[in-house]
Amino acid sequence: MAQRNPTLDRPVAIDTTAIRVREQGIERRARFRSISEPLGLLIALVVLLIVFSLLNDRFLTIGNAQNILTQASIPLIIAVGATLVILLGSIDLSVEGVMGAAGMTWILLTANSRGGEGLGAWAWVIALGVALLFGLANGLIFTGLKVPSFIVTLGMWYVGLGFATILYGRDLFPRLEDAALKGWTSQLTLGLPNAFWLALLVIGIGLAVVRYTRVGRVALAIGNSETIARAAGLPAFRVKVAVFAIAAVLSGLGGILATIQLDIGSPLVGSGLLFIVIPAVVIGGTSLGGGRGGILRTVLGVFLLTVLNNGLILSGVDTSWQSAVSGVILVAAIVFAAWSHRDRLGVAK
Amino acid sequence: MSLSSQRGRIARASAFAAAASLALVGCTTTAGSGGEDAGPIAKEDIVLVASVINTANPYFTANIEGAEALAAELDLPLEIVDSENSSQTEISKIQAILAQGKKVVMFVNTVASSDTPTIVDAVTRAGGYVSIWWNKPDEFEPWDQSDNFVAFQKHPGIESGRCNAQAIGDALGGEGNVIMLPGVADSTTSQTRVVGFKAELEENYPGITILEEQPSNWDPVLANQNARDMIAKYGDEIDAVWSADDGMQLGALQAFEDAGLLEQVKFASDGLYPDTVELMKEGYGNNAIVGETFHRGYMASAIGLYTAYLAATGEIDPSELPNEKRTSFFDIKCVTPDNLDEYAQYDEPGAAAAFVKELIENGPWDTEPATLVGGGGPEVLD
Amino acid sequence: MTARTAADASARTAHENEVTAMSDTTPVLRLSGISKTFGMNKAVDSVSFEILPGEVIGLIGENGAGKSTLLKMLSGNYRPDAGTIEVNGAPQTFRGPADALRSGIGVVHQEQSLFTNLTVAENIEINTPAGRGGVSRLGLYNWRRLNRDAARALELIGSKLDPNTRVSDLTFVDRQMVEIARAIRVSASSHTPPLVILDEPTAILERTETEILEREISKLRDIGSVIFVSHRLDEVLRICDRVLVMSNGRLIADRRSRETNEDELFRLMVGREVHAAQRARSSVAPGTTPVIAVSELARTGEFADVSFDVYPGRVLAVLGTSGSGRESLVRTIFGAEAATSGTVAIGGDASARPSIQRSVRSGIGYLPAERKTEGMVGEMPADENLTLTHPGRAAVGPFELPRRRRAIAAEWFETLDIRPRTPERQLGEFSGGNQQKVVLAKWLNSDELRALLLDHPLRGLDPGAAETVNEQVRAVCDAGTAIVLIPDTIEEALEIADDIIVMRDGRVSGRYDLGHDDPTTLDLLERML
Amino acid sequence: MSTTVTEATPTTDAAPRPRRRIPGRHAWQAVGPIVIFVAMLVVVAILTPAFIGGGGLAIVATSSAPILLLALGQAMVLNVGSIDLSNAAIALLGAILLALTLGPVAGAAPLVILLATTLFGAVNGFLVATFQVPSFALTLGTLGIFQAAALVLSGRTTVYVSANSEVTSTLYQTGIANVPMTFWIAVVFAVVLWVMMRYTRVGRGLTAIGKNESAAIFSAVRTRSLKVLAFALSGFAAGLGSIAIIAQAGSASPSGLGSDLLLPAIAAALIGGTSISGGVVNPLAVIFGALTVALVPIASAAIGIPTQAQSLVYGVVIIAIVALTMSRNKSSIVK
Repeated sequence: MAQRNPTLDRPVAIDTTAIRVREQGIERRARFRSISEPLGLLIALVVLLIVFSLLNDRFLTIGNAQNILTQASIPLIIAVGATLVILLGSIDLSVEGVMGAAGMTWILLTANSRGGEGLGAWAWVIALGVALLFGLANGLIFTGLKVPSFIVTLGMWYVGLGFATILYGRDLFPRLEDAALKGWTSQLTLGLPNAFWLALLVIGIGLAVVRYTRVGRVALAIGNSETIARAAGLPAFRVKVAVFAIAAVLSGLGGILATIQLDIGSPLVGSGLLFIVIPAVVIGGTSLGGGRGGILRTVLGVFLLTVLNNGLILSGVDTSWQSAVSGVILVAAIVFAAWSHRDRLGVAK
Repeated sequence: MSLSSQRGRIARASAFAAAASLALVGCTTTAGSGGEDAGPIAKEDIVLVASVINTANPYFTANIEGAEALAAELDLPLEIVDSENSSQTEISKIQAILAQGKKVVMFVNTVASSDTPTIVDAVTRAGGYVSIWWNKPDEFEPWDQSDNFVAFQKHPGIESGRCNAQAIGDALGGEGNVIMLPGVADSTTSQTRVVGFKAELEENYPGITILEEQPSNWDPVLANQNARDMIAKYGDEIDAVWSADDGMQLGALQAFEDAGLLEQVKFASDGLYPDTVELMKEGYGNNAIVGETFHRGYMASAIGLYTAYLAATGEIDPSELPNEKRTSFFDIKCVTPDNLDEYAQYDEPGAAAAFVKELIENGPWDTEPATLVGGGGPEVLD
Repeated sequence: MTARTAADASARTAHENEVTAMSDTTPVLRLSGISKTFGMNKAVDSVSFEILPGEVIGLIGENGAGKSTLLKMLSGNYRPDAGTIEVNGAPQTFRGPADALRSGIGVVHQEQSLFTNLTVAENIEINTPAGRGGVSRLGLYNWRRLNRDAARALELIGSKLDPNTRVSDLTFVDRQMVEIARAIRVSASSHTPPLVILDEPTAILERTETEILEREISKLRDIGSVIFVSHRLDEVLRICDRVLVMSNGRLIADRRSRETNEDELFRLMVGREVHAAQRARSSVAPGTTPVIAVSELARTGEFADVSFDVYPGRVLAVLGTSGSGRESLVRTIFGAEAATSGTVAIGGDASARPSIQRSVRSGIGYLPAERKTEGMVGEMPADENLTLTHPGRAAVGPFELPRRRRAIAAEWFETLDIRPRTPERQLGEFSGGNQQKVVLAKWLNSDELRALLLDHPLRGLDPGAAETVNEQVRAVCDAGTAIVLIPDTIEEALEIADDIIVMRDGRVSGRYDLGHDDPTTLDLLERML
Repeated sequence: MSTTVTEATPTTDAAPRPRRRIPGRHAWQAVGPIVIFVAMLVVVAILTPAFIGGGGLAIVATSSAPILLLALGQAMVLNVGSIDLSNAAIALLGAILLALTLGPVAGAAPLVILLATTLFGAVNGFLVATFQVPSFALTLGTLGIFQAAALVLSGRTTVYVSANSEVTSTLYQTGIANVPMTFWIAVVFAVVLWVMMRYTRVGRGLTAIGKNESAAIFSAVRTRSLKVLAFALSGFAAGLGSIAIIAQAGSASPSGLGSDLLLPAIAAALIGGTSISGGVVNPLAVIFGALTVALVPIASAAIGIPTQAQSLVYGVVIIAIVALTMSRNKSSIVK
């Protein structure tokens, strides 16, 4: 049939053992890396726990553990959404705006000190619906108009704050008057704060979305290479919009919980959260370039930051220096995590 | 290099140059109006301006309310500046209003002390009149500037701190531990309150220990978090909580309620927000709130604007005023659950309008409950 | 007539019932008068041909001949302006890649199109429609089903990969198998014979890997048909039953493999004869200082104890399989990877820590195998790429004069016949061969180039382009530059090298000075394995 | 290719494509920010003629100066594919240092501060380049450190320039066309950067890093030094920013003027056509990005948009502007 190259007429027995052995080495290294990174983070977290408990024996008490869990809950919930967005290779800066908008919508529709009966469950639906609209707007403008997500969500942050400010009007802080909900977030069920149970549920759903749904898998694919994803005919448009919608709904949920936790409605209810959530995702090792990372790592990142914050206060570090200490620890942690990845050809963004 | 792209480059460059020079020419030809103009302003030319730090806080919305009441009473147009928590935005927006050539009478609740010189300078150049509230550099006194910087006004922070300290000291019977939640660390308003609070404890309540200070940036959310961490740190050692304003106190209260400690902890703070009034009335948390200071945002803006208005219309001559009427401290009232009812009248609907009427009648320095109690220089511990 | 040959050929291995089916001679694919125009450019000009079940067709042509455009129409990425595509006798209009897949046409792209962060199974199944029989229902994944279906597709092509492995953990050949499994995935479940299009699958495979792939391709013959696109003419002849030659958008020849040879195909493609210039070889004159002297160089996990010298005006080819560590060796010499021990001396100046900066300052150049990611800045104009390392007279102090830069670029474009002559265009828009020439010119623009390290310089180039690059390398070499070459094939080494070293498992397993040694392909191959 | 990433399209076998130069697309990239700025001005002028008549433009230019300076520094960092979240904190720290030192060392103080802030930036760059950590996380960490330094050095209070304030204040009080020198310094800095990006080896190297860092490494571009340089430039720009802040306010405090410049400066850089993923920057267009960012809140107040809606309008306008000025093609990937 086909003309054969004379020199190769004799069948050559190919011994690929050497190649295989080397490849297994690469494989092992790759696996080690995927484990070592969260492991480094875990070690950092444990070290922090040990240091802080040595500095203050109140640190390692059940009360403080519950406190930390309560404080971590809202960042955890929002960080699940932020992780999904960052896995796409995009970013969502609108967190605080959406929190304000959803939180304000919710409290004004729930029994509050400004009056009104409250819509009960509908308040949740409508508030999360508002958040969803923000998410859809983020996703559609980003995907449809091809405006970088950084700028779309930055703008949407202001839009959310503006929306909340308009709702707030010129009145008093609306105080929560629904007795069943007052303090709900930090009340304990089976020893854990309610908000943390909710966070666990969201984390669980988040993990399932990444592992078991088309949206999650296609999001990973897009994060890996959008060019290939499009060439393969994957529904990139829909998935991107869906991910932004999910993230915004989770921000909205965070906004409602923050409002419950604070007991009053404020457009600025989310203040400072963006700079906990995104660093947590990044420290967790989810790549800002997309496609690499995961929700469990983000959970570690959130705990690292929450524990750091709590521990600095408990160990009595001078307040002026707290941001410096946490900055130094942050830098040390990421340098430590990146140490084994250093390479002459390493490209860091 | 192909001709077409060369041409493209030239086109681009020239478009750039054209646009840039357009902008420049715009600057050169349009700028330069609004020089010095110290004389009185005809009433019909005046625009009232009230500048607030943000619009998502009851105190600042009350500022706006007072400005609106005064504008209605004087029948003058009013513009509101929302600084959106940013010094830059504040200054830019104020300058934008000045740029329209209006004769402004202005009240500014400054975002940061360091904004004051810039704002005063801009208003002076535009021939307007301004009263600054709450924050200014200590050495930047109105009498060293011009008549256009009519007055700097505030409620004394030391007095506020002392008032709160007394309430907490008495409620604890002179013995116990207190945590403090100051505002933004570098705010003089917060700092003077802290100074007053500490001085009062030291002088009259030596049995009370300050466990810790956690600046909480005037932010209820941060105050809530910090309070949670303090609860974890000190548990039931905490007997009282002081906050530099009621917003932060609202956040702290919820943290203690969640921890089930509300019944045994006493709170004191500054501002007596209407939200706080409600809580005190209902005896929230075993009468948790033991002390407050009373002052109202609408009073501040009305006093500030009216002082500037009087200067603008020539009814007062700032250069002839004594120093305490240029840098002025207005009375605040110590409020306890017992005398709470006396202040309910100031939160009735129409209270702002009523205050404004009295203000116009009695002048800026003699209107109850915010009468002039001191001034003439930076606030110092007496 | 062609049909008969193909049927005969496949009958040897096909099942009985399939033979019956094939004797219907309904072509798997029939193209009639397919055309596609971009602007003024007629990329594909009324191409017609048929492929029968079980047939392996070779498709060759120079870059720009229209192969890619044709394939993109078959894969549903482009729609033809004119003509019809029939699959298994039914006319088809592909609205997108999914349509093409559904009708049984699967493409294995030349650049791998796998999601490295997903598993093998997902990559294989990613395009299967949701819902009925799909792996996801209502947006939910059924991993068991996913893995089972993927395993079945892998089994069909005789691969034993674990569907649950992450692609990033796979070797290159294994990834290629995943691509093929994905290409036949749809037809595997619908039991229609698939048509697999392999777009230069061997371009970056090593010899041994190519062997594995060739075996896999012949297995595909049992279940469907194949279009095989390659620049390696020997391979095409070895693997394919029939070869189609494209030039300027037209199908200009249809040859049975056994009735043609490499020279004819080359002539058809390029339009001229092969320049069969054999190098005159000599041994190194005694006393010559080596340009690069590598001494007991090692890098943990890659290679160890490697020593050799490279002399001016000589080509040293380094042979080895993908596990031999030869790429890493060359990158270590250049300074891109860190050496664990040993030294590299450049012009007698030895260093234990070679760095890219030092190498380049000493007159070394390196042409990376990964041209797009390492060799060039695709979004930067060609002229800026060209002067990025050695600006020559374009640099005046810290400044760079655009006019002079363009002049330098224009000269190189002329010298190396880089087309089109638009140096201000982004380099990414040039064809592979021309890109490679610009990357080469980037190093040649040095006033004192002493050695050039070439890592698979001909990878992905069509024979015509490969020949010009090769000629240029020879010219540089003859002008006194030392060359270290990692060739794609043993033949390439034998053709151009003066010295050959063979590596196996990170160590030197053979040395030849072609001035007096005359190793055969088989000798070299045995040293490699 | 502003703010888009075009993944390399396989061209090995592609026909040499006809030059797809949609007329004006390139020009629009450069001129877009200017056109948008001018268009907005026209709208404002029609709605509120007094704004333009009263020197509104000069005010916009004045308040854009610190934003512009930080945006230029940020643009340099964005151009190499990184981000500097700490530059506003560096500017604030620099302002506090300047306020503290102007008294004792007078005219030398600005130089000392520029040196210090440049060094801060360089340290950021050094850490990013050497340890190969994501700049986003790293500069977030150093942001905390700079903030704390500002808090501690200022003694948690407003620091006033005690003496020699004329060294800096003249920069604010004198000007050309009623626009203070602080703005013109920023413009000159932009022009210098533009020349650097366009006509120097360093500029070429920076762009190469932004577009393809691996290829830059293999082309012997000094990628590490250049990254350090990009961050150092950001620090230098922040230093100029701190001079502008002191010139305007005569004092500095950890939460005062300049404490909220990070996001406006990033927005200004992006509106000025800088690509968030690197490799595309035009410092001259960034000028108009900064002017636009400064114009929006001022204009929305001037044309009488209700106070509480202004933040909403700001957000919408920022998105709309970028949507309008961005050039994009069908195959480009936007992240």
